[in-house]
Amino acid sequence: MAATSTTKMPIAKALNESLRKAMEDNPKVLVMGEDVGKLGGVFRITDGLQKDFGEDRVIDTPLAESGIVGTAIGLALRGYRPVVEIQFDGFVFPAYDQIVTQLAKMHARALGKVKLPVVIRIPYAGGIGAVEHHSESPEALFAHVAGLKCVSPSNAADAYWMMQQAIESDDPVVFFEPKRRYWDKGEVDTSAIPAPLHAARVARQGTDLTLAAYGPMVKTCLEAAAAAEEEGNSLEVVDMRSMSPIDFDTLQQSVERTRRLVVVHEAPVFLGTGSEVAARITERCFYHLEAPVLRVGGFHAPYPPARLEEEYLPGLDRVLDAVDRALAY
Amino acid sequence: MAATSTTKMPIAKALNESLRKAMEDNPKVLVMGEDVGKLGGVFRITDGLQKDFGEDRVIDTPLAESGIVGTAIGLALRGYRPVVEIQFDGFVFPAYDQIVTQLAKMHARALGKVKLPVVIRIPYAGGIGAVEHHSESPEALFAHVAGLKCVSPSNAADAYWMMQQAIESDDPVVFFEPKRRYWDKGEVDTSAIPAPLHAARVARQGTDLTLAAYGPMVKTCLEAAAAAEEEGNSLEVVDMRSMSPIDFDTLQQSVERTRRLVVVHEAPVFLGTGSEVAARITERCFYHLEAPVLRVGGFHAPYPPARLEEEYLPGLDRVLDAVDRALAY
Amino acid sequence: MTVEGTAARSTSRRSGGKRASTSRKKKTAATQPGEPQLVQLLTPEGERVEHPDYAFDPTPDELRGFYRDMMLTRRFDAEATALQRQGELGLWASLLGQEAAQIGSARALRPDDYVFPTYREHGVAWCRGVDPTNLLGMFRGVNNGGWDPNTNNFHLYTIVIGSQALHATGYAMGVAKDGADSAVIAYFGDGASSQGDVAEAFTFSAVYNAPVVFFCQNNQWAISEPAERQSRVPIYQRAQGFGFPGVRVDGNDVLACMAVTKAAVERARTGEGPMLIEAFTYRMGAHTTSDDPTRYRHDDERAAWEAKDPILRLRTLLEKENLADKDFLTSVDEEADALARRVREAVRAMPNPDSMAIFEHVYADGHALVDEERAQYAEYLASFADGEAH
Amino acid sequence: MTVEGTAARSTSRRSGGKRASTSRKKKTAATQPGEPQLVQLLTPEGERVEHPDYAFDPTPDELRGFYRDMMLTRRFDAEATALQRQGELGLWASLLGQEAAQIGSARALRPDDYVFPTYREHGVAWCRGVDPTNLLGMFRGVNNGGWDPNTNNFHLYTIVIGSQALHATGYAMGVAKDGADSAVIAYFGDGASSQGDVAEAFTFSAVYNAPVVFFCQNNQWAISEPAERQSRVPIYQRAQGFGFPGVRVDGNDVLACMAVTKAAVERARTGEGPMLIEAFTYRMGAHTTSDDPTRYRHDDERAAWEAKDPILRLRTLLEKENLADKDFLTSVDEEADALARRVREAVRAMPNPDSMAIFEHVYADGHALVDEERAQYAEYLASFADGEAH
Ligand SMILES: Cc1ncc(C[n+]2csc(CCOP(=O)(O)OP(=O)(O)O)c2C)c(N)n1
Ligand SMILES: Cc1ncc(C[n+]2csc(CCOP(=O)(O)OP(=O)(O)O)c2C)c(N)n1
Ligand SMILES: [Mg+2]
Ligand SMILES: [Mg+2]
Repeated sequence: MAATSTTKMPIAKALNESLRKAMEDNPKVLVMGEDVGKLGGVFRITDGLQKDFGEDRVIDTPLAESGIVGTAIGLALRGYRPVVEIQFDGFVFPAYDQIVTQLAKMHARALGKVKLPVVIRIPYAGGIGAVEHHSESPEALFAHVAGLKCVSPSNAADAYWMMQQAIESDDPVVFFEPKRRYWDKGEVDTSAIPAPLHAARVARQGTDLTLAAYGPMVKTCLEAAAAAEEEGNSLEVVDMRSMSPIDFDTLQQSVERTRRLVVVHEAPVFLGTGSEVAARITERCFYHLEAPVLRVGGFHAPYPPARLEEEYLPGLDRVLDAVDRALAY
Repeated sequence: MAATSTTKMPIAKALNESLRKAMEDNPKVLVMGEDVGKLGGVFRITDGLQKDFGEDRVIDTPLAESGIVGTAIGLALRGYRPVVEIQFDGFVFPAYDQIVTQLAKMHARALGKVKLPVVIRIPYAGGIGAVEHHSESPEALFAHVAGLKCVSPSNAADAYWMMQQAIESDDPVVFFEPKRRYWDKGEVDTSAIPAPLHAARVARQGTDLTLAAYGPMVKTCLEAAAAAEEEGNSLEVVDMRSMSPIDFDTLQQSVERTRRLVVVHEAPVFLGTGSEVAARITERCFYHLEAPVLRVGGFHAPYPPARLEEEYLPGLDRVLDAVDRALAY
Repeated sequence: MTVEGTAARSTSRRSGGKRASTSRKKKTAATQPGEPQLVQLLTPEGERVEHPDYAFDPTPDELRGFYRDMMLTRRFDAEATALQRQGELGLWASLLGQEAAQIGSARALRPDDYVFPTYREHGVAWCRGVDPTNLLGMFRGVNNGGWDPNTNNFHLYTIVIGSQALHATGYAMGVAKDGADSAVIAYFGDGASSQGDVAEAFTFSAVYNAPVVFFCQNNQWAISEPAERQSRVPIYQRAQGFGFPGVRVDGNDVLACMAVTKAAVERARTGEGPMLIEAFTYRMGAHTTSDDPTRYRHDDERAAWEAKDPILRLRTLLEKENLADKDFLTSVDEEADALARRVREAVRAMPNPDSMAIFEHVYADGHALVDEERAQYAEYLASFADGEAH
Repeated sequence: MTVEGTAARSTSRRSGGKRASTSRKKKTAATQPGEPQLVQLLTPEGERVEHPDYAFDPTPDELRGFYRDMMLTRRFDAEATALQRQGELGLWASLLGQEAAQIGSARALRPDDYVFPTYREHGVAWCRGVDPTNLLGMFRGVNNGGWDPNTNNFHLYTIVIGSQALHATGYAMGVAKDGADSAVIAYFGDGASSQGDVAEAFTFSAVYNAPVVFFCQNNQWAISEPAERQSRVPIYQRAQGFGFPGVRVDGNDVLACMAVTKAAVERARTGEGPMLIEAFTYRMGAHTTSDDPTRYRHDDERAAWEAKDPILRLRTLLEKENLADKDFLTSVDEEADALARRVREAVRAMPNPDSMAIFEHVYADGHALVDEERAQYAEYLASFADGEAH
């Protein structure tokens, strides 16, 4: 057994350390994107990497997202493992064609004869008071697409390990980073044996209802569970961690015990990942559910200007309102 | 009351007539896309329009989908009503950024002060034995996005009227044309008063279970209902017609009667429109449902090569299998 | 809607006054060997120079008008930066250093011309007569733009890099269809020149011969990336390969920017199609108030560009030629102070949007889901008012 | 995997034989006034001409090799068209008329170079040694490509227009990182030149000085749209604005295509960066077997291009110079027949994929949902076998 080496650090730092580790371990790992070099990215996730690994491995790209992903595909075909940074969620769409028609499908097109180990990092979701296009949660638009995997860590340890695992994966992984949690600190044990990349995790045990969430909403759900406890309700919180695939087994086991499920994400409810969770868990747990699976999420509207985002984002109150409604069945 | 003027025609012709009518009625209506001019589009939906309305209104564009949609937005800002043809479903993605970040959001960005009456026609879905990218069903990727409306006709009369209504709409409409049904004939009454664009329609009445579908799968569901009848099961078929918004009221009314629902689409089940229907109808009809809402659709895999599409596409047997499973609850 | 900007334009146009007698001072600009050609009519030292293709003899009123435009724009910009520091704005993208490029190009336009800006075209907005406080809504976070583009033929700010180049091209295609002789101008940056959308705009505009001018402010930086990261040749050369002319202009020379843009819009009006202008200028400040340029560029670069300041050189000219007396200069300063005050007050008074605004204007014709969510959310909010909830 | 293509290449390389004594016949190609320059080394009449920048003295073996390559490619292509008519293929995209562009460019490559094709590069595939039947799988509908790109350094056919230009650029960036001296070549059409992805590939390759050659076959048509719908200037000129050279070559002249591509890949190898080649050629057939060109183009256009046929002119040269006797010509014809026969048989024998193939290779590392759906579908299929279902 390796000695544990646990440090407390924010998610942003955990990601930075993880990238550094991956680059040290494997000379084929590259980092590329807009402003990832000297600036270290607008969130400093790649801070110091260009200084230490050189411009050849930490590549400031022209301002063209399709070009970034398209050339990352070419680099992957040559044997590299590019980790691409999309500066903000709303700027991934110029690359959407390369992602869904090429990155997602090329392995199948080649009947397995080529692999596309590309990680697409997207700082996503809201809560930082930003202007338009800087606060969106487009994960459903990627999770629906076969050939991609989608994950989102909620804490520093997961950020560290899931990034390692995403880079090690031979499949393209869209890595959604909860940008408003970048500065949340947590213990990271760099010698731990991590859970599988796509396994959900019971983040808090409870008996009356399950809250399912991932990324930034896990913290909100944990807070809601704490608040509910004071009211005498015992909520279980499942950190889904992966949106493609979704670990339905863990969710099912939880719901079979609690018999009620509320899914929470920032993305619009309509056709959000919660719709799939609701549909499939209802199918799996039809005779267990005491209430319909309820969903809390964004509205069917463009992400609003900053001074309205507190209204738009699912907060404690809206989560607890859904909990009350579910418990009332 | 106007005299009825009913003609039997295929869906393709109904669309062509509808475009012609819209162009005659309003000089601001333009048609643009690749090969829409002399060729009349690869499916001949715009056949003859350039001859009659000129190159200024029926515009062959450079081969660049982002450019097509981006310039259509500019034309709309200038007061035009562009109807854009995307040649095949799989080629809409280069335009995805313009569609979701600009077309969908500009009206809101302007607090209503500009309107974006752009129709994006997409011949979609499979069943024609085509090569890759020519058979996809990406509707969920548009329906999830606020600011867009998404519809799909299943028959010639709807094709005719829904196209008129989409062009009249001051909102952007993504118009999904069921390409393998282009040659299916139906009666079109050009003097009828059409149903609202986003209203679902009970296409066949039944008592034991509701099948919900749109576009190409309506025919499949009607055939399934006919087959089920022979086995003594009475299936109701709802033609959803619109995927954004979805007419949940009509679905709810149906399910409250039949107490069972199977949703059918060609798109992958995972995060397909069926997931939203399942989640919401379960919420609305929790105490009515005798069985979980079941979904029949594509698999979580790239659309397969032509010789496998019969396996991939939901056909009669797979629909009836789901019906059996739902009835067995 | 204030019309200070518009008023300034009519002032500069009204002028029956005699041309500023600058000809005696004109020389021809010296081009450094190896450097690409750069249209210049006013040197950093405030000397008028001639250019064979772009003659421009501004009246004294016009010169004073440019000065006023640039001063007021700069002051407005500084005030917005201050407002961000004070927490009144969430973000600000300063145009400091780019005043000449924006004022010069915008003053070349007619009211019926149409502008498609990025997020930094505060000086262009000014010239179009857009109320400056309108620009602040999105940076304060109370809306995402929200003005009516048709009031001043000034489209909403576009944040997604390069998108608006296509909107401008489409709009221009519409102008041509209408048989109008208006021109359209699309602004974008050096970074944007790499986006596929900009290239597609070049293709469409060339193929349809659309009356659009592409005005690229090469301010040397796209956040932390120098312009060489976008192109290994000067950006204006990009146009030629698409079949229309490109020209590089001294972006800190308001006269040259005016003259070149004027020529480009005239081409557009007369059916000669698109043109690309690269205004060679410098982003004197940070990318936005969130940015820290010390991480990626040296102070001495900024210092070198300070010597080329667009306002300074015009002021030198005005003073040298006795075209601006103390009264005029003072009045502009006072006007700038008043503008800043007015903007500050207006921003502070800007109300937060109503909760239910989330559901407004998602669609023009309504949408059942939005209606349902609006009703549910209203009910939810009401439950608090009733004291029924947590 | 058959290596007929590869074999042909080694033949043409082996040659210790003396150079074909064509010099005495060479003239310099006459350029029509107003027409853009077009590199030509062999006229439609079968005359050798010289070009100041692109000298190429092929050996007789090389000339015969080109002839054989083009003949076999054309025959393979005709067979595929026939197989589509007979219902064995769902679709075919014919390269008829583009043999010289493809063979000439592909024969300029080394085995370690890497090719990114569209869906029409059957002649290039041939030269790379790809088994022609491999190309037919996607057109028959049994797979979406499925060959191993690394076997012949020939990437999968790409259908989404322009995408592969970026893959090629990224691959070339990787070659440069590896310190290798291989070159990469991206094929695309005149239509594709309008796609943003192609422009972005130009930008990236120029900025990173990537060893990539862009080979645009301007076959005058993008389905029904003439090349003028994509650009109002010759496509090769596009490159200059991105900072690298572009050249137009007679795409029906296999010698010129070889010489120009050779020069371009040599540039790439020696670190001089990208180059754009526009091969001016003609799509003699329909866009694909689904297309009906009579709707949009005149027969006389085709007739004019028939006079410039790429194979005919080489055969004329071979005969004139006594480089190909009857035996050789007959042997090529026989080889072509054999190839056609072999392809026909192979296609007919191509098995339909297994139902469960849908679930294979969606992911390299597996995916729980795919596993679940695979199991469910297998169970569903089994229910029929058991006679339990409808
Ligand atoms: C498609 C897209 N990608 C990334 C961004 C983030 N971003 C905002 S401004 C900027 C740099 C733009 O540089 P440039 O075009 O030179 O304009 P400047 O800001 O210098 O005026 C970037 C990368 C964006 N807004 N849109
Ligand atoms: C992004 C995209 N849009 C549309 C199509 C449909 N399409 C297939 S080939 C083609 C024309 C291509 O023309 P060109 O690039 O000149 O190549 P050619 O077929 O002439 O060899 C079109 C429009 C496509 N494959 N990809
Ligand atoms: Mg810049
Ligand atoms: Mg072509």
